[in-house]
Amino acid sequence: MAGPDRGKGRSDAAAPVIELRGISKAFGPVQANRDISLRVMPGTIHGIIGENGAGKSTLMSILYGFYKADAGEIFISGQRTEIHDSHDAIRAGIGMVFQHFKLVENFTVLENVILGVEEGRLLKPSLAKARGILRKLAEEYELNVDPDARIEDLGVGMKQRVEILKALYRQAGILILDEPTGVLTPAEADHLFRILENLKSEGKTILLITHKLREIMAATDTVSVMRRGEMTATVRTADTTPEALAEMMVGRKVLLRLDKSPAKPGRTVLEADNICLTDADGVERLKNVSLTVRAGEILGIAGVAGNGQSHLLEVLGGMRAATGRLRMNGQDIALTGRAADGQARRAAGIAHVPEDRQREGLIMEFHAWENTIFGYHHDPAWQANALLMDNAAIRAEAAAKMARFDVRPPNPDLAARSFSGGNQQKIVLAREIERTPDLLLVGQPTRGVDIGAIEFIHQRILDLRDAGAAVILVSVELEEILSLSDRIAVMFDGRIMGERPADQTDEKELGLMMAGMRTEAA
Amino acid sequence: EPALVFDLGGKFDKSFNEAAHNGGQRWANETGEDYREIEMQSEAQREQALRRFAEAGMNPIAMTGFAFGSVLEEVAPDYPDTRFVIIDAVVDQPNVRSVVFSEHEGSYLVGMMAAMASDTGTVGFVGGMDIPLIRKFACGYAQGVKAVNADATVIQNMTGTTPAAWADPVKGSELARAQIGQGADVIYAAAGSTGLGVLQAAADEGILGIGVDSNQNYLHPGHMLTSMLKRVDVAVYDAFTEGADLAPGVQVLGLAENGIDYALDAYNEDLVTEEMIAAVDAAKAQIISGALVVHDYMSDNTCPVQ
Amino acid sequence: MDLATLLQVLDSTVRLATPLLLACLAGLYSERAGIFDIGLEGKMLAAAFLSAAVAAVTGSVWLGLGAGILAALLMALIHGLASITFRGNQLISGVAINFLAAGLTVVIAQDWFQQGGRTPSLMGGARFEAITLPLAETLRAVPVFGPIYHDLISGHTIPVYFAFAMVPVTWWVLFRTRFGLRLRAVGESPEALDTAGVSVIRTRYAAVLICGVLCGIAGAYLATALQAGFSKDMTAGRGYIALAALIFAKWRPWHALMATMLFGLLQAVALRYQSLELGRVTVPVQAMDALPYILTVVILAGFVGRAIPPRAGGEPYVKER
Amino acid sequence: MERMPKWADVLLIPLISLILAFALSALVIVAIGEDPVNAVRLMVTGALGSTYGWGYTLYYATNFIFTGLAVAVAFHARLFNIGGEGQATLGGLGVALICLALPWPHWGLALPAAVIASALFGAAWAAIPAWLQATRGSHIVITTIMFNFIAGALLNYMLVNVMRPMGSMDPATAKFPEGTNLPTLHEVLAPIGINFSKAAPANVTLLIALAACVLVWLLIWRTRLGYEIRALGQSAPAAVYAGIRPVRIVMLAMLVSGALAGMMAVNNVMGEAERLVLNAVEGAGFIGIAVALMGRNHPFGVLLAALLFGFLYQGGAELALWTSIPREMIVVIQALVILFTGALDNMVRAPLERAFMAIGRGRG
Ligand SMILES: Nc1ncnc2c1ncn2[C@@H]1O[C@H](COP(=O)(O)OP(=O)(O)OP(=O)(O)O)[C@@H](O)[C@H]1O
Ligand SMILES: Nc1ncnc2c1ncn2[C@@H]1O[C@H](COP(=O)(O)OP(=O)(O)OP(=O)(O)O)[C@@H](O)[C@H]1O
Ligand SMILES: [Mg+2]
Ligand SMILES: [Mg+2]
Repeated sequence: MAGPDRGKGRSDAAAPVIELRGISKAFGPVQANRDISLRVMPGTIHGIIGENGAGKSTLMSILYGFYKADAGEIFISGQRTEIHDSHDAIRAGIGMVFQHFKLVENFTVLENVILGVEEGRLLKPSLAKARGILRKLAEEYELNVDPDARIEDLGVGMKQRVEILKALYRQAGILILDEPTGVLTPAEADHLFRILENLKSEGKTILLITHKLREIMAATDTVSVMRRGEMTATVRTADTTPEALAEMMVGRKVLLRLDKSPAKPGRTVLEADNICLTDADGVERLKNVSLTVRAGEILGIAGVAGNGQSHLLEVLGGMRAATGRLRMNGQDIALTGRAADGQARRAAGIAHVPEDRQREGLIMEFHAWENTIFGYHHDPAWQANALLMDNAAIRAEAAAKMARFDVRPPNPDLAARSFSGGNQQKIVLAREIERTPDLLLVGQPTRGVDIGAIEFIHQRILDLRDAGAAVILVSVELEEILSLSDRIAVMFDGRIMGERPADQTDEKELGLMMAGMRTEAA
Repeated sequence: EPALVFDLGGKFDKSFNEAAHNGGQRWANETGEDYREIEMQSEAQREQALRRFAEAGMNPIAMTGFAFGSVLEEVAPDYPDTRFVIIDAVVDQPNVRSVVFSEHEGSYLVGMMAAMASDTGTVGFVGGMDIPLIRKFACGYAQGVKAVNADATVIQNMTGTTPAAWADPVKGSELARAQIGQGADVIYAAAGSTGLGVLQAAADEGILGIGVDSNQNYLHPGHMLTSMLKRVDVAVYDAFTEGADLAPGVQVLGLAENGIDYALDAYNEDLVTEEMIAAVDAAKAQIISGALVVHDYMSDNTCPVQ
Repeated sequence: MDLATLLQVLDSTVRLATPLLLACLAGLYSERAGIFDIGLEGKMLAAAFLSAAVAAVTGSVWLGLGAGILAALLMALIHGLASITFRGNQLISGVAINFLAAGLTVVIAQDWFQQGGRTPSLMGGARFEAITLPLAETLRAVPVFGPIYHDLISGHTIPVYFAFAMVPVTWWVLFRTRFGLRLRAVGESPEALDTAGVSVIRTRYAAVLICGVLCGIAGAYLATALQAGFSKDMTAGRGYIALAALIFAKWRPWHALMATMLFGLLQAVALRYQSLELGRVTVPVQAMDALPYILTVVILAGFVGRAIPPRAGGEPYVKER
Repeated sequence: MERMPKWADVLLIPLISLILAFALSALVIVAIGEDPVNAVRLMVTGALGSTYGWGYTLYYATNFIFTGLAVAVAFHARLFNIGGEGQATLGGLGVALICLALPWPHWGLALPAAVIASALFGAAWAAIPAWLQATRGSHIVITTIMFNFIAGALLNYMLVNVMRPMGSMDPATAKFPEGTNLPTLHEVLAPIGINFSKAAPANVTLLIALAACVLVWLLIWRTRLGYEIRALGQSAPAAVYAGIRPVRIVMLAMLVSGALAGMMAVNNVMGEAERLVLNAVEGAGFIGIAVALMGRNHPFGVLLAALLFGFLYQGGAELALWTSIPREMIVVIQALVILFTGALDNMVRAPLERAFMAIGRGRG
């Protein structure tokens, strides 16, 4: 049951509505939060920024009772509050919209909203009551959703609304939103921010988590910065600048431009014509995508997450069947059937650094040395004879590769799981780049990677380009796209919206295209 | 020290195996000596059980059931100094005694009683595994029924085609219910512990059951017409008594040898009329004297009556 | 086939379908809550044993029933401990429970009663008696309906009526109550339930324990109603058939009734006829024995309407990656 | 950073689980009024105290090596094959058909033929569940359970209606011809001066089982196929990324698994019974699960676990003979081993992991 109107932020302005003291949380060997303290004032929008893996989600999940902190205290409206589970958090007036939605896919909106706060043992009265309240909330906050729709039939924007409605239905005075805009178009994001303003004017407190500086500057009153599990600073938004925030986020001056020589594009390496893809659920993911890449250039593909970039990369890498036409070095390449798998692509000279190294790029339980041939395990060089593999040779070569790519520790006998994210990524890169492919596909090369490794990885990609390889780079980080690419294509809703030379465009123009707006080249 | 090996139905099937068990117990009680016993859990265990006992020096080793036949054929030559007794099958080895019974004779007698006790003129038979041996029971039974009432109907069902048919009381009771549905008011169960289900259903539905092998009259007093006794206990008792130097060869036990009989005791005396006893005892005498020959199904795999 | 024979076959179908139905509904609660359960067989077996043992000793079938439920609950608790608390593999836990029951029942029965792993036969009040519904005799003469009422509907034991009543009850609980909503939610998306402030662990334990209770009744029915006592392995694969029926029913209560009746009918026919003459072809009894399993495979293969299990089924709920 | 040293994972955890399982079993034995120490003594002398005991122990172990390897190979591809029982049943059918089809002159010829037949039949029985899993996503656990029952019905039909010799009441095939009788360990060991019991059924198939261990080890850790099986087992998306075709690997892993389970029939049908009877597998397919879990899916571990279970089986049979502890006691032990090493793994693992982390921190 939703509690009384606690945490509505009616207390005097000096007292924080949320105060965290000394929160720590470890996941096995990973220290996700270390001795974190935070004060949030009532009736404000408080931003929390930090790089991937900084521990933002973990901290918020602790506040919401989803995880249990190893140490630390929580005060709500000045009162020490034990939050053992989400039930306690809800009672304390906290609502949370998770980065990955927590909805029951085959329930209706209504059923999802009442789950956990039903009135009595029977559903009928609860559903009737919820229907009324939902209608009111919808009017109040421009949050229209069909209460009888099944979640699985809704788009991401709608699902997010349901999550917000869930929180409001529970009369949350404190609303946590974890990276709410990652899956939204700029227009949807704008709508969301209007709602947040609205809620703030009602006296509610909002915690907004993001790593997008622009959103922080535009929407928040106060901002806290997290780095590697620690809270490094809390400042008033009006008193700071994006540059300063960026510096706090990564812990040193951020480089803005890579030292990059101009591209010398050569012959055409890859031509894709009218690639179309419909996934297992019948959703069209790629709609007539066509592009070309030439030797010695980097083609960046920008877009809001979920607009087809990942699928495109998977199609090019042979992980999914699609229709259309693909030519590599002038040769046709199968897009469906047996010859359309990763083995065939590798044979054609395509190397692929996948978006999710832990799920796809590596076998986490394999030794590093086994991982250094993953995908190339059919190479005759690794065979001792017709039947058996030459493990000694693989191990020796792995050690050398790891040394060249500065993988730490350089021990090929450790399981991939035991390396940090950045070093895992280096293992993948070493494997793919050292094949000197004609074409390198790279997805989110620096997601969750520390800043030192980012520079190293960027440099390797540029080196490969300078050695004459073609590169297709997919990243949701516009800055990364802008600093690495020679040409930039923008994807929206499974289509390529347009293409720009990197030195003739900027974030603003790309942002418009990412929102589905066609702009003519300047 | 003798040993006794039971077949799949288990030592306490209240029927065939239990009869053997009783024989062993009687011997143990009378002599104060001990014997070893084991129950089979699966087909594949038979050989190990026989060998284990032979290895351990058990002698004689008795086993219940035709299913040991082919295994014994194999094992017996390996242990020439051990005597084996097999019941219900003939194994031609110098150190084996094969005991077979004239079940058709006893079945004939209980068939007569069934026909006399039946009001509907329809009686039932539920057999265990569908093998010639059980058909021998059925055929003897049917002959007895027809001898009393030539117009009677005998409904016959077999439970299955594998040894599992000896241990499926649910199926037994469903078959019995089906026969009752067709009008049967006396049912003869010759099916090991499957028969327990048959007799249970008969008692539940208020008709009469006829037990087999052991005296099963006590199971459902008032609902058990009689039991066809097959004195497996006697066979086992005799074998144990004769001990390590029992005479091999084939032993046929019938009415004449008291190896077969029908049961009359306190549990069924109210159900069995004077007239029944007179008729059955007369037939028994005739069979013993050879004046009446009950056809043995196994002699030619056919039955003169249905 | 005349009406009387048909009624007899159907009558026997009802008797044989009852344990399947109870076990199937038991599995439905558990699997709808995301806990796969291939241990239905073991729970039934444990219940069959303890119910028969206690009924034999006390002479009261109701005490026996209680004991049977207790035995199945114990097994359910082990499954809960393994798959909820210790987040183990639910399939392996189910396999272990089946073996545990198969072994323990015989070991204990042998020690307790010295009858080769059986209990003594149950008599009188130690068994469920068939009950005659009101007016069964009076209406018997009415054509068609009379025999149906008298032979088919009337004259079963209490657990049979209970099992049939559980079908609408289960439907109602699942789709019309708060508990049902939460139970279905935890099987689809435990994190949604967790973040809605409801304990995943408690909800799942509740489901697993209900499963235990129903399996307990199923087992007690086998030993104290369908038969008169416990014998080794007396469930004879019924737990697996119930599981098959559950998949066949796509985890829905009314479909579960249909599926278990179908499988019960197959058993009834296979029990009664050694082989079935269908026109020219003779279907051997082994084919009828195997039919439930074959049908299940066909359903699983998705050629006849795909069975989609609860989405979080089989996976322990783990927050830490 | 590792949470736990490897030796703890492969040795300490199974050992603790085993101790827990045995401790509970001992409790059960005490509860039924028997003496566990005496029980152990009986089991040890019965199973290991004579060449006769060893002969049965090794005979059972041979069965369990095959079924254990079968479960282990499938498990490397994260396929839980509970169908060993059915696959071994079909293997038996294959052996019986081949042994009875030809007048084999010498076992040396019959043996390879039987190995091939049993492997083919076993693999064929695994193929359908595998194919349904690979292409239709039908859960292999459920389909293999169903196939166990279907195999039972099929064998029943074959023995009752097709293969039973004329005039026999037994639902079993005829005796296999002389030329197919495999040498027992007695005959194998006699030339090197060891007098092994003549009565025990352990036979040359044991050597095939040992060879299978080595081959499976090579397959899993030394070949491309093994690499791909393990990769798919660890991460299906990664396998797709690497161009490993899941359908192919699922099929191959299950075919190998089914073939191994089927080959058990060479031991029990051809080596021991020398004819095919109902339920010849006697639950060995299920014991394979316990064996693979105990052996951590490693062929060497499987070998050790199979010996352990061989010992338990022979020892348990002896127990049933000389005490009033029923043979089902082994089933209880088996259940507890599966429960502790499989389902309650975390109960043992979590505290150990914490302990090792604490030690690690203390040192660091
Ligand atoms: N459930 C979990 N189990 C194990 N480790 C986790 C879990 N959740 C997070 N981590 C680890 O804890 C660290 C912090 O993760 P967290 O998700 O809090 O970061 P974040 O700042 O939200 O990152 P992002 O911007 O990518 O969402 C990371 O190293 C992550 O891998
Ligand atoms: N214990 C069980 N009871 C009933 N059905 C089960 C059980 N376990 C598995 N199934 C069956 O397994 C199938 C789905 O299994 P599973 O959940 O492993 O697939 P999945 O992991 O969702 O596969 P994918 O993600 O590749 O689609 C269903 O068809 C279901 O019928
Ligand atoms: Mg996050
Ligand atoms: Mg799944």
